[in-house]
Amino acid sequence: MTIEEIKNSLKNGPNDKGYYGDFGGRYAPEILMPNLIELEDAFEQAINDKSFIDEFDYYLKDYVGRPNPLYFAEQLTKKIGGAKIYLKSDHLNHLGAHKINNSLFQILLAKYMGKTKIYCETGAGAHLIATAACGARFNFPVIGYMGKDDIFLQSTNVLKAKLFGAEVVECVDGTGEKGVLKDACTSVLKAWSSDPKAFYCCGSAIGPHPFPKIVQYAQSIIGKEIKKQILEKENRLPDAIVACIGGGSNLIGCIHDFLDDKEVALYGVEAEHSSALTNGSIGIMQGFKSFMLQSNDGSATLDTKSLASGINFYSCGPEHSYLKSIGRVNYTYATDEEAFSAFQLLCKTEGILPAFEPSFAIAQAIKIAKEMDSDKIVVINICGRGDKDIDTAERMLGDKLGK
Amino acid sequence: MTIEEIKNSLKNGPNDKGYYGDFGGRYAPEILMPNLIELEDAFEQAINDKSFIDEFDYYLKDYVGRPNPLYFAEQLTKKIGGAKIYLKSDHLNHLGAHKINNSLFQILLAKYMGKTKIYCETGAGAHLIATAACGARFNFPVIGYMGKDDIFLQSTNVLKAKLFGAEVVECVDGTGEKGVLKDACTSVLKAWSSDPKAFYCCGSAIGPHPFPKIVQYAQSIIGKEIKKQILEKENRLPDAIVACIGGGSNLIGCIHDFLDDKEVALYGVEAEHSSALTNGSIGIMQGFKSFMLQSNDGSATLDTKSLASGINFYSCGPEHSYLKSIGRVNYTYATDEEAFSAFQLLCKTEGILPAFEPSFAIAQAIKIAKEMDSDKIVVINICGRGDKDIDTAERMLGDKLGK
Amino acid sequence: MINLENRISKIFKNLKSENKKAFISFTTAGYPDEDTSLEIIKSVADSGANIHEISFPHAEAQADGPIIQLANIESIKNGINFEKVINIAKKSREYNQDIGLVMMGYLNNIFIYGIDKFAKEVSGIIDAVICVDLPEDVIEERLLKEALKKENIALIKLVTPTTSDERIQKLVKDADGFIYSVNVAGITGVKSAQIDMVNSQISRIKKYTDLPVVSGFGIKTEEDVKVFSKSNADGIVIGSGIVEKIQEVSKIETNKSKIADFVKDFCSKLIINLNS
Amino acid sequence: MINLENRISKIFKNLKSENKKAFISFTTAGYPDEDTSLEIIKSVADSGANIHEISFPHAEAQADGPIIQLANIESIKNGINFEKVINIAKKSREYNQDIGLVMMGYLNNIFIYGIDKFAKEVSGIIDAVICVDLPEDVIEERLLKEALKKENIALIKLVTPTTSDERIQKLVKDADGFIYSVNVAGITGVKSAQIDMVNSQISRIKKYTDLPVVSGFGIKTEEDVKVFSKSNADGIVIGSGIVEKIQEVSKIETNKSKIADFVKDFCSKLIINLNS
Ligand SMILES: Cc1ncc(COP(=O)(O)O)c(C=O)c1O
Ligand SMILES: Cc1ncc(COP(=O)(O)O)c(C=O)c1O
Repeated sequence: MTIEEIKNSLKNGPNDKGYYGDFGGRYAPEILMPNLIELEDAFEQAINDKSFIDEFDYYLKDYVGRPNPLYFAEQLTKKIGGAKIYLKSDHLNHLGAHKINNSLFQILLAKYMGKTKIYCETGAGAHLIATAACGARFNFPVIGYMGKDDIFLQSTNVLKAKLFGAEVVECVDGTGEKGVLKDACTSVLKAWSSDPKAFYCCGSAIGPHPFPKIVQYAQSIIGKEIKKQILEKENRLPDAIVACIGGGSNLIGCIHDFLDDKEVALYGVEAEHSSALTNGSIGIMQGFKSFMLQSNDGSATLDTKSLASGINFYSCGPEHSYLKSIGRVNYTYATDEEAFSAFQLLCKTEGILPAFEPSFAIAQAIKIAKEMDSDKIVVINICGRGDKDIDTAERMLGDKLGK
Repeated sequence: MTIEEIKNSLKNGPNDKGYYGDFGGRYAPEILMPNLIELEDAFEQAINDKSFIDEFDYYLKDYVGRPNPLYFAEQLTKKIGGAKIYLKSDHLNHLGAHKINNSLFQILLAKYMGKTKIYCETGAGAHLIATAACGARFNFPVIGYMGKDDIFLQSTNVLKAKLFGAEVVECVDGTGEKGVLKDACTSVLKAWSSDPKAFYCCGSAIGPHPFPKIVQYAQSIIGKEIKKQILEKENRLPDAIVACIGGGSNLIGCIHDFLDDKEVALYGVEAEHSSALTNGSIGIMQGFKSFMLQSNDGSATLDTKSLASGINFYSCGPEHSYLKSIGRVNYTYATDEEAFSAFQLLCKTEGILPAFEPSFAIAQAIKIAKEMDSDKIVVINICGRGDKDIDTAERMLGDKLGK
Repeated sequence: MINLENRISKIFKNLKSENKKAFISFTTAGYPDEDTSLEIIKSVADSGANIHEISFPHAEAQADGPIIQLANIESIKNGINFEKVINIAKKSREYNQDIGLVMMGYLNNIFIYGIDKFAKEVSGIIDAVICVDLPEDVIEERLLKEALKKENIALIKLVTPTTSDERIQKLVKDADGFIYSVNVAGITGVKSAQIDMVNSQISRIKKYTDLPVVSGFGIKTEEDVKVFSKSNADGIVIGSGIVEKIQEVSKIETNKSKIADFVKDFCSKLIINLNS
Repeated sequence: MINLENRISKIFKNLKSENKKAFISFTTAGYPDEDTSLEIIKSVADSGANIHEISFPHAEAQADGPIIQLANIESIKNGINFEKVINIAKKSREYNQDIGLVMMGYLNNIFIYGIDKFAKEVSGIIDAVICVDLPEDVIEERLLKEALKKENIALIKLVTPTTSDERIQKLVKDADGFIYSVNVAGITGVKSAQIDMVNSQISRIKKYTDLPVVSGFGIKTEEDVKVFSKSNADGIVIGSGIVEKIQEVSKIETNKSKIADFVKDFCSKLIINLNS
């Protein structure tokens, strides 16, 4: 690359104030500022410390089970009748989702910083169990914040977290009646404010700087593997990469290494009723500036809804708002119905049970693959397995499920 | 190896009649004999066909996600304070258990033989979902036989199998009131007898010849990986390998490649109340001769019981009876309480949620590791993940689970 | 000691001379209870059955359908065991010296009892043994065959729809007594046998052996028997059909001899249908 | 146009000359409803409060504890919005020209409303703005500061227990109005402030600035006020303490002016405790 290209690379991440173009930043209360700065410094130091990176790589391999396969979905490809479809298998990671890449990284960072206690927030519970497990592994107490409704919907993840020794705190909105991911985010920031010596392990590419960057860094292993694997298998880059987006960690993880490869089309798929990038406006909440679904005067988020708890989020990571603003990534959404059909289709054609979250990506990938020639290549990130979702699937299918 | 050593190798498997010493054989009704012979021939042909083996290897890598890590359990090792403990991570396989190694192999064999329909039996449901998934992947209808009680206990696996498009048939004993794995085994043999053109995908190293050999062959990938990985990590073989045993597929898979390495102690751990190898007598049922828990006159099996459905089996694969008879493998059992403690310990120390089945192996491994010096090495096969077992764990822990 | 081999040969020879087929009944020892099951065998003998199969129950019977399987489980629950079954056979023989008696079941019982001990114990009592899970290449096949041979007891071979001609040749080579032609693929008492296929299978067998060939599985009702009276079999086996009747009657009747009489009447009717 | 900067300076200058501390009250605009919240502000002004913080509610308030958070949510549910809050500020100013008025809340409302538009709109009305999530290195800090400066409105800086001396120096460098010293690590209304730590934090601040320093978070009751009357702060902020009282009284009382009177009485008592 020329110096000019390096300078213009989309991979350069945020500026020194944490901005991706107009987005991101560090809109944090003063109480957290010293922590965020300490974290930023430690992060920069850690990623330039070979022994730290070696340790991360070691556990990615031996604990998470990476690299996971880039699997050619031959049956699905045949069924759709267009581009060749490959599946990146983050569902095969330890604990069944991409979240562990990030939890592992941040827990190692907490260790590096000499922290002694971990806070985290969670939506579907995937980040909770990943953080609880890594916490157990590295001897940290973990306190997870989770919305009241999500605790109910994803009770098995709560159970797993407790088996790993974590404590789970129920979060509600101001009314005390309901609580989802955004309430967990607000609650955990409050808890961290009250206990600033602790480490806050943020679950997606959101929050005040440097969290979006840290999470992007940790998750970029996905895209690095995709690149290596597709070159091995096809000797060229894919034509499109598709991933779902809630906060945006699995998506940024998939695509970061391809941002400068302009020939690769990139797709981020939100849930219809939480599609901040398509239907939101720019706002500042929970520490960052990004597109969000908010009330007219910016006092509150709008209620969101999705079949998939993990992408039921009113906003998205700031880097995505930036990538939307410059047109590098195509952001779109799928409906619950489309996602649920895609979910069933992958089960039936490939014997792979995706989580509901990546089912939104599958739905979109099917649409685009259908229109592409058979010599084209589409990669879908299967960022989680669907074990957590089968009770809901059963309820939805009822008698159609068969004997 | 000298010719003498090759001749005397314990890896030579059964003789041409399917006997391992006195055990095994093919005690099948005449209706199945032609099928079994056809299967045996096809198996021998397939494993000598490079393209078949290449296909198996390809899907082991890209679909199952092998090789899975041989993970050094540093925290557990510290906690126990004896030998170094390594965990073989078959829990990271697609669908979370070792069973898929075998299902994949047999489904490929069914394809190789031009079969068009698959039957299988299942206990905990791990073999069912693995077979259902591979069936979906290779376009076979799958009909799974499962005991009435197991259907109730492992309902999520039933659901998964149905999402993969499989049909599940409830099996009971003669009374029609209850049904467990042995009833599924009898039922599937009957179903196959009625439809001998179909392929029977047997879930463990049991049944009439050539099933024990086929299953051993497919599962031996586990031990081959252990050998390669431990040599890479420690530059020597382990001092002991420990695995649980129900039918004995994960155990034989782990140890087969080490049978001639006399310096490696091998342990098979049954559940206390289904410990055929410790407390059983020699008998012939369901097509093979082996140790089994049976009534005095051999008319019936005894009732067995285990926290872990997957090892709640009245008998064991014939190769294990042979290995017991010659003293090569140490067969022992753990109690439900010991296994449950081991289960919790692994959760808390390593952030790994094992299935109840391998928890019996962990319990035994802890006992032996404690007595060994710190320069010794023990490998435990974590042959499945515990997602399926957490509801039971919750019930057992009650208030002790914490917030 | 009576020459047992001769008893079965004699039965078929006599039937042949009368141009009749053998009627082979099958009941489960110990069902509905030990005593009644003995009475039933006696009354079946009285009904004129030529050969009777005494099934020794097994809980994991691989070849038995729901009717016989239920009888197996019930009799095991009621305390039958292999020793008691041998006793029933003994008493049956005491009661009737003409009927051919066959013990039928799964190898494990004989294996646990001891092959040689078993052969000696049933010597002079039974005429043949059918072992469902004993193909020719397991060790015990030869051991049992030889032990039985010493006592003039035949080890009966089964031929099924999946058995190739090549296999039939191998099977019949050292067969004894009669050949059991299994009419349907699968388990007892479920599918109905198709006369055409039955006949062609029996023809296949008869190409390679002069032994009598009996036809079993899927023959249950008086109607079935009428149809199969026209087959080329030398005898037919009625198993689930009889056991089902015993199940029905013992639900409403507890008196042993009344149950036995009921079974006798049923068999008598079948026998009339077979050779009319 | 009144020189607003002077109003806050004047307040502190006057208090200093009397050796008194500023009493700074805090209520949530729109709580328990729009009209009542205005009446409350008026009566707080009547009670003799020196400065009043009008909180504009935000549903995801990161620094607010359960008491204020509930008030936020309730007032949003009851239809308050940022425009209406500005209106309340205007009417408050019409009613009383002496009290210092501060608008306090989260950046997003101002950002959405438009920074310049906001500054112009509240010009001559309010004297200062506190923005919880507006550290010095985000773009809007400078933008808002400059827009407000044009209208003689101060952008208040917060110092917390985690703020290092180095950071304090940076923060106070271009601060205005007063410094808000946050007494406890965490959110409002939960932990109690410890006088020793409060004093030492204020001393740390005073090393680097001559601006008045007010002390907030963790001061709720008359007792607390008595204790903090002996602190080295130039004023104290009572937030959750007042909002909690409003919550209590509005559960049993719906008459606006009665609620307002009740709050006035409570503040009066606190003020007496503060400067006695
Ligand atoms: C399986 C899975 N996929 C996707 C997501 C969405 O997160 P992100 O957008 O950060 O990848 C979650 C969040 O919980 C998840 O659990
Ligand atoms: C996770 C797991 N482990 C072990 C077993 C026991 O089988 P085997 O003894 O054949 O390995 C099972 C069987 O279902 C299982 O599901």
